[in-house]
Amino acid sequence: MSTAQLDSPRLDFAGSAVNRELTPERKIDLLRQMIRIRRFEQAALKYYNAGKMNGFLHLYIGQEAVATGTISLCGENDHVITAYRDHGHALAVGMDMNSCMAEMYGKQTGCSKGKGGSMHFFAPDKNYWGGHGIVGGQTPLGLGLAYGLKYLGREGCCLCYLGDGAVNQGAFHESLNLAALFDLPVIYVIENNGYSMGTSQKRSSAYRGCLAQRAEAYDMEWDVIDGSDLYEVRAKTHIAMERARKEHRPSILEISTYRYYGHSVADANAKKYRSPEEIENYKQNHDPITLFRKRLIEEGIVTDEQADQISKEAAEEAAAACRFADESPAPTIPDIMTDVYWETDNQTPASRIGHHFFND
Amino acid sequence: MSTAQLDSPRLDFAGSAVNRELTPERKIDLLRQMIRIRRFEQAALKYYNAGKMNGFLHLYIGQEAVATGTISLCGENDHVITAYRDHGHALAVGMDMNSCMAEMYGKQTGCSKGKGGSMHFFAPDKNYWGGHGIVGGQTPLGLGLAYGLKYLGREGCCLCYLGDGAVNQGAFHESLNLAALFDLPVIYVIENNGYSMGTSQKRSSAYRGCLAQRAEAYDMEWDVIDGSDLYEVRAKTHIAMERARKEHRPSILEISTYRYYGHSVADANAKKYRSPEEIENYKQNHDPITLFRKRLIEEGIVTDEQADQISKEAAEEAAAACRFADESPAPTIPDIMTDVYWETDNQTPASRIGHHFFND
Amino acid sequence: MSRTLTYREALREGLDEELARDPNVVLMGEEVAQYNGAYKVTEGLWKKWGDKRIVDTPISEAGFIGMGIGASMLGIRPVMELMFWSFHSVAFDQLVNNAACVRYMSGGLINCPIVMRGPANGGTGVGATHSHIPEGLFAAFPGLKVCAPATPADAKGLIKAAIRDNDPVYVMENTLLYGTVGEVPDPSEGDHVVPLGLADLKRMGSDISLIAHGRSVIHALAAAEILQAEHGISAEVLDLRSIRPLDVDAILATVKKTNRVVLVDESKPFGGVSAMVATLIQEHAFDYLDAPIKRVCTLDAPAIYSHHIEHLQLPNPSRIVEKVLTIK
Amino acid sequence: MSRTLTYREALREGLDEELARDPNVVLMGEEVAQYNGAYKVTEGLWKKWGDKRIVDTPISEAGFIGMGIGASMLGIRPVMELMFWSFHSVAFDQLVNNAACVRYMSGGLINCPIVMRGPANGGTGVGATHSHIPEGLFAAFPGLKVCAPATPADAKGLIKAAIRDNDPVYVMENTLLYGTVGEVPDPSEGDHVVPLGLADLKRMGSDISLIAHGRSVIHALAAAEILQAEHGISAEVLDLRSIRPLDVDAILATVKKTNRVVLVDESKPFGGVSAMVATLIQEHAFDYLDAPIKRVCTLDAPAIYSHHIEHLQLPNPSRIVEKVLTIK
Ligand SMILES: Cc1ncc(C[n+]2csc(CCOP(=O)(O)OP(=O)(O)O)c2C)c(N)n1
Ligand SMILES: Cc1ncc(C[n+]2csc(CCOP(=O)(O)OP(=O)(O)O)c2C)c(N)n1
Ligand SMILES: [Mg+2]
Ligand SMILES: [Mg+2]
Repeated sequence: MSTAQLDSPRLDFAGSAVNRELTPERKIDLLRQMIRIRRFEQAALKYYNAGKMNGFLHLYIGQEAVATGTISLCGENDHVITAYRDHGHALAVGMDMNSCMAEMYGKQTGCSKGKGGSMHFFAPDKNYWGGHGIVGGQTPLGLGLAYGLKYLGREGCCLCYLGDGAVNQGAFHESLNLAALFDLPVIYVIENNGYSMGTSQKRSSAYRGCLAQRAEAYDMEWDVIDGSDLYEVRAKTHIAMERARKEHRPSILEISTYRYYGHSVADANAKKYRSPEEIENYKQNHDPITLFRKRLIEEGIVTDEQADQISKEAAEEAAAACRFADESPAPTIPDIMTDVYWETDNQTPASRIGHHFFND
Repeated sequence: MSTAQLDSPRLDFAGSAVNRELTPERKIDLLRQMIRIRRFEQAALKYYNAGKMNGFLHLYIGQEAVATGTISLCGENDHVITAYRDHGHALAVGMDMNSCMAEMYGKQTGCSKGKGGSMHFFAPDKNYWGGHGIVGGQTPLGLGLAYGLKYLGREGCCLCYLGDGAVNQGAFHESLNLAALFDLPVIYVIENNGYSMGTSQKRSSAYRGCLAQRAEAYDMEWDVIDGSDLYEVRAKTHIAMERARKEHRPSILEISTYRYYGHSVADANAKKYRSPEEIENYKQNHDPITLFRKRLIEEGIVTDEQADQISKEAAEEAAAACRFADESPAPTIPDIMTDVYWETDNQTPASRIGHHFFND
Repeated sequence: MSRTLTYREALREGLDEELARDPNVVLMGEEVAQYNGAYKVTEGLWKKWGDKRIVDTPISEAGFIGMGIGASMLGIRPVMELMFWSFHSVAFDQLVNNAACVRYMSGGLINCPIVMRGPANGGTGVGATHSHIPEGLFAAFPGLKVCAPATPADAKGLIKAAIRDNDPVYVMENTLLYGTVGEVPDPSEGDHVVPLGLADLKRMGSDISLIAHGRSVIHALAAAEILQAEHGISAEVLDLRSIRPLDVDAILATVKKTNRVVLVDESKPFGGVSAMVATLIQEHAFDYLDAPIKRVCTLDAPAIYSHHIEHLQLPNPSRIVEKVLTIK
Repeated sequence: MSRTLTYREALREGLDEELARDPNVVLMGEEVAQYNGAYKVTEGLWKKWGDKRIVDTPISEAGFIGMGIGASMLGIRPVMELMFWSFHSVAFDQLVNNAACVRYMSGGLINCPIVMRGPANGGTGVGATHSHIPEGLFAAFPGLKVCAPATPADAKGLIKAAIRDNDPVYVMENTLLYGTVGEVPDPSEGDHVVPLGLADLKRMGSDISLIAHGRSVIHALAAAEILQAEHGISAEVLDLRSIRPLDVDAILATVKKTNRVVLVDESKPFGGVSAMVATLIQEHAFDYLDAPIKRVCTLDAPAIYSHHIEHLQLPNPSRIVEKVLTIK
C-alpha cells in the first residue's frame, strides 16, 4: 500500500464491537504480546550474530500488530498457517519462547526438535501449522485446513498468511479459485511490507488498486487494513473471520506493514533498496507497538512505567529462552532418521515390512 | 459465456475497418479456411475410428471461427501457440493437411515426424509453436515468444490460446502478472467452449462477470467476443493485437464458442453433461461456418453452389491427406533416438563428448 | 472363494470399501465424480457416496493436491486422483515438499495420511508430456511411499493399504492394465490388504531372476514363458509391487538363488527404480552374481507418439528375452 | 598465466564474457539485477549491462522460466537464475516438459538454447525444502543436460559451455563453494570453455577410485589425503563435472585401473547420480571389480536444520574414509 493510503485521515476502530469487548487486561495482553515478539526477535538477532544459529533469520520486527491482532481473534476451531517469517505468529498462538528459541539454536528441545529451524515453527496443538519456506507453498495447505474444518463440520476458519511477493505464485491463484468455488472458510492475509527481498511491490506485481483486489477476479471479498493499528486489524479481520465461520466464504485481507530489518539478517542491501527516510518514517510514525502503547496510555489502561515493566519482563523472558536454548542438547545422528514416517516412528507392524531407508 | 449473452442484440462488425478492407477473395478464403478445418477433422474422425491413429483426438469442430478469425490478422511478426486442441490453428497458420494428417497417423512425413501426434503440431517456419498437452503449460511459452519479439525489436505479438478450464492453472496467472508487469505483447485468447472435459465453467471457475475479467486483477485490458461471428472475432482481436504491437500491452480475450463433439473422441460422456438441446441450439443457431456462409451469400460474394464447391474441394483435400498419411512410412526404431538434442542431431563436436544416451 | 475382476474394478472395490470403513476418506480429482473418472476407476462412486465424499476439482493440481495435504494434516484422509500421474509436474512442490517434508520439519508433530493415485505409464499414444514414469522419482524422497500394482488383486490390496497408511502413499496405476482381469479374493473372506513393502514372487525359476514392477511384470511373465518354451531357461519373476518401502530381502533372495538378473523397468534408463535395485544387488549380493546385472528400460528419449513404434520404445517381452540371452 | 578467483567470481566472469560475446544472452531471475543476486554471483552485471540484459523477475518461477523457454525458441539465449535450485519444484513442468520435450515433440523443428543455474546443495541450515540435490533428477530426462562444477575454473568453463550449447543445460552450483578459490586461466590466454561430458581426474591414485561431482569432489580430495597419510591408501579422484552427457569412458577407465570404487554423492541414496554410475560400472566393468561398489550419500531423511549435525547428514571426508576402509 502506498504511504498516501496510510496517511489518509484515520478512522478510530477502538469502538468497533470486537474491540469494545476487550477488557483492560486483555488490552494489556495484546500490548505484551507484541512486545514479547519484538524482544524475542531482538534476542534472536543478537545470538544469530553471535553464531548460535544457522541459515536464515527473517525478522518480523515492525509487523507485530498483524500476527497479534489477527490471531487474538482466534477461537478453538480457528487455525493458522504462514510462511517463513513465522516467529510472530508462533508466539501469538501461544507457543513458548523456549521451544521457539531452541528451534533456532537447532536443539532437541526446539518446537520441531531442531529439524525445522527459524522458518519452520509448528504447534498443531495450538492450531499452528507452520512456518513454510517455499514462497506461496503454504497457500494450498491453508485451503486444506479450511476444507478439513468444513468437512468435519467445525465452525472455524483458517488464517493463511503470505507476503506481497508471494501473490505472484501460481499456487496462490489456484487456491483463490478453489476457495471461492468450494466456499471454504479461509482468509488469506497478505502482509504487505512493501518488498519481497529487494524488490518493491511495484516492481513485482501488476495490479489495479491494490493486491487484495485480485480477489475480485474470483468474486471474493477483500479489504485493506492499516497494519500499524491493532484495533483496525482486529476490527476488519473479525468481519472476514465471521464471514468464513458462518458463511464459509473466503476473503483476502491486505494488511500494510513494514519490516525494519532486511529481508533476512543476511540481507546486506537492506538500506539500499529502501531509503533511510522511509525506514525512519515507519519507525517514528507507524510503529505498531509505539502506537498501541500510546493509545493504552491515553485510554488510561497502562502507565509508562507499567509498559516499561512489560518490556523488561519480555526481554528477560527472551534472555532466559536463549539460555535455555544454549543449554539444551543438540540432536544426535540417530535423530536425523526419525520423524520421516509416522509408521516407522510408531514402530507399527507396517513399518517392519520392507526397507524404508537406504543408508549405505 | 452464457447463452443470454450470446442471444443479446447483435452488433454488425462487418463495417469495422479491419473487415471493410477485406476483398471478396479474402472473404472467400476465410470461409474456405473454416471449411477446410472442419473437413480435415471430419476425415480425421473417420480414420481415428477406423484405428489409424492412437491417443487422443480433440476435435475443434464448432470453434473454427476463433482460429480462423484471429490468425487471419497475423502478419510476419505475429506468432501463435495453443494447447492440444490444435488442428484448427495449424491449418489457419497455413500448415498443409498432408503433414498434419500424417502426424496423427504417426508417420515420418508428419509435421513432427510422428513424434508429437494430434496434440503436438508445430510449424515454427509459419510462426506456429504448437500444440501443447499440459493444460496451461503453453501460457508461459507464449509470454516468452512475446518477450523475444520485444527483445529483438520486432513489431509483432503472440496469440496464446487456452481453454476455459485452463484459466485455473497457476502458470497462467504467473504469466498474466509478468505480461502486465513487463509490458509484453501477448494476447491470451480464452476459447471458452463452456466445458473442460465434463465440467461446466460454473463448476470449475469462480469469477465475477466473465473469465477474461480476471485481467483486471493485473490492470490488463480484456474483452469478450462472440466466437460464432467471424467478423466480430476479427474486429475485436485486431484492437488487442494493435495494442500489443504498438504499445506492448497484453490483453485477455474471451471468445465464446462451442465444441460439437466430446472433449476427445474417447469422451463417452459427451452427451451426458450437455443436453442434446444445448448442442442442437449451437449447431442450428451459432455455427460459425453456416453463419459466415450465409453472410457471404447475403453480401453477394458467393453463391450456394460455390460454397458447396469449396466444401467439396476441402473434403477431397482431406481425403487425399488421409491417403498420403496412410501411404507414408512409419518411423523406425532409430528415429526414436533423434530430435532429443540439437547437438547430437547436428553431430557437432560437443555431441561427441560423453554419453548423451544410456540405452542398455 | 475367488472372483475375477478387472484391475479397474478391483481398485474401485478397494476405494469403495475404504469409503465405507472410514467416513474421513474422501476422493478428489478432476472428473472423478459426475464424469465417473476419466478412466472410469471411480465409476458409480459419486452416485453412491455423494458430493461430500467424491469431489470434482478444477484443473488446478497444485491447488487441490495442496488442499488435500492440508486437509490430511487435520485428519481427513484424502485420496487424490491425478488424471495422469504425468501431471505431477504442475504440483511437484506440493508433492515433494509439503507432503514429504512437513512431518520431518515439524519434528514429527504432523502427519499426512494422504493417497495420490492415477495412471503412470507410457504406451497409450499421448506423447512425451503425458507418458512419464515417476516411481523412481518419488521414491527418491524420504517421507514418501510409492507402490505400483501389476494385477487386480494387488491393485485392490495396495490401494487399501495405502489409504490406511498414516504416511503419504503414491499409487502408480497403469492405463494399459485397467482392463486386465485377475482373481481377487472375495470380500466375504475378509479384508484383502496387501502390505506396502512386500514383493511377490509371481513365478518361480532357477536360471535367472527377472525383477520388475507395474506393467513390466506382465511383460516379464510373458518373457519367462518364451524363455522356458524356446530356450529352456527357467526364469523367476519377482514383482516388487512396492517401491518404497522396498522388499530388499526378496530381491537378494532371488538373486542368491539364480545368480543372474535382468531388471525390467518402464523408467528411462538414467536412474529409475532399476538403477537403485541394481545398486543394491551389486552391493549386497556381489559374490552371488555370475554376470553383470542387465536392465530393460524405456529407450532413452522422450516418449514417441507414433503407435507404429511406441511399444518398441517400452520394455516388452521380446526385448526382455533378447536381453536375457546376452547373459552367459 | 593464471589467476586466483573465487568460484563466484569465476561464474560471473563467464557470464560477463558471454554477455559480451552474444547480444542475445540475457540473465533473468529473482534479485539478479538491482540486488546484485541473492548470492552475489551477478554482482555488477546490471550496472554494466543494464535493464535489457539483466532482468529482475517476480517470484513466479513457473512463469518466468517458461517465459525464458519460449524466448529461447525464438533464438534468445536466456540464462535463468533459480535463487535456489530447490525452487525447481514450483517450475517443474516447465523444466521437464517444455524445455526437455519440445524439441522431440516437434520432430526437431525447435530447440531451446537455455541455461538454468543456481545453487543446488544442502549444508546451509535452511531445512528440507531448500536443500534439494536435483542433478540426478534432471539428468533422468532425455532432452536435458546437467553439470555441476566443483572448482572456480570448472565453474567458469562449464557456464560458458552451457550458454553456447544449443540444448537446455542445467548448471548446479553450490552455495558452499561460492567463496572457495582456485586458479582460473586468464582471459588473455583465450576462451576458457570446459566442454560438457568431460570428467576430470582431480587426483591420481592406484588403490581405489572415488567418483564424485560438485562439492563432494572437495570432500573426496580431502578424504584421499587422509587415506594416503593415515592408511597408505592411494585414492584416485574422478570429478564427473558433467552428469549428462556423462563421461562413461573416464569412469570405466579409473575403475579398470583401481578395481575398487566408492561413489560420493550428495543426493539421497534412493537413486541419485551415484546409483546410475554404480549401475553402469557393474554392467560395463563387472570383471574388473574386486569388491562391491559402495556409496557415500546424504543420510536418507529430509535435510535436517540443526547446524550441530547437518554436516553429518551430508557426505564428508570422514564418512568417505570410513566407507573406503570397509572395502577389503
Ligand atoms: C518458490 C520460492 N521462490 C523464491 C524463494 C526465495 N525467497 C524467500 S522469501 C522471498 C521474498 C518474499 O517476499 P514476500 O512474499 O513479500 O514476503 P516477506 O519476506 O516480505 O515477508 C524470496 C524471493 C522461495 N523461498 N521460494
Ligand atoms: C495439467 C493438466 N491437467 C489435466 C489435464 C487433462 N486434461 C486435458 S484437457 C482437459 C480439459 C481442459 O479444458 P479446457 O481448458 O476448457 O479446454 P478444451 O478442452 O475445452 O478446449 C483436461 C482436464 C492435462 N492435460 N494437463
Ligand atoms: Mg514482503
Ligand atoms: Mg473448454
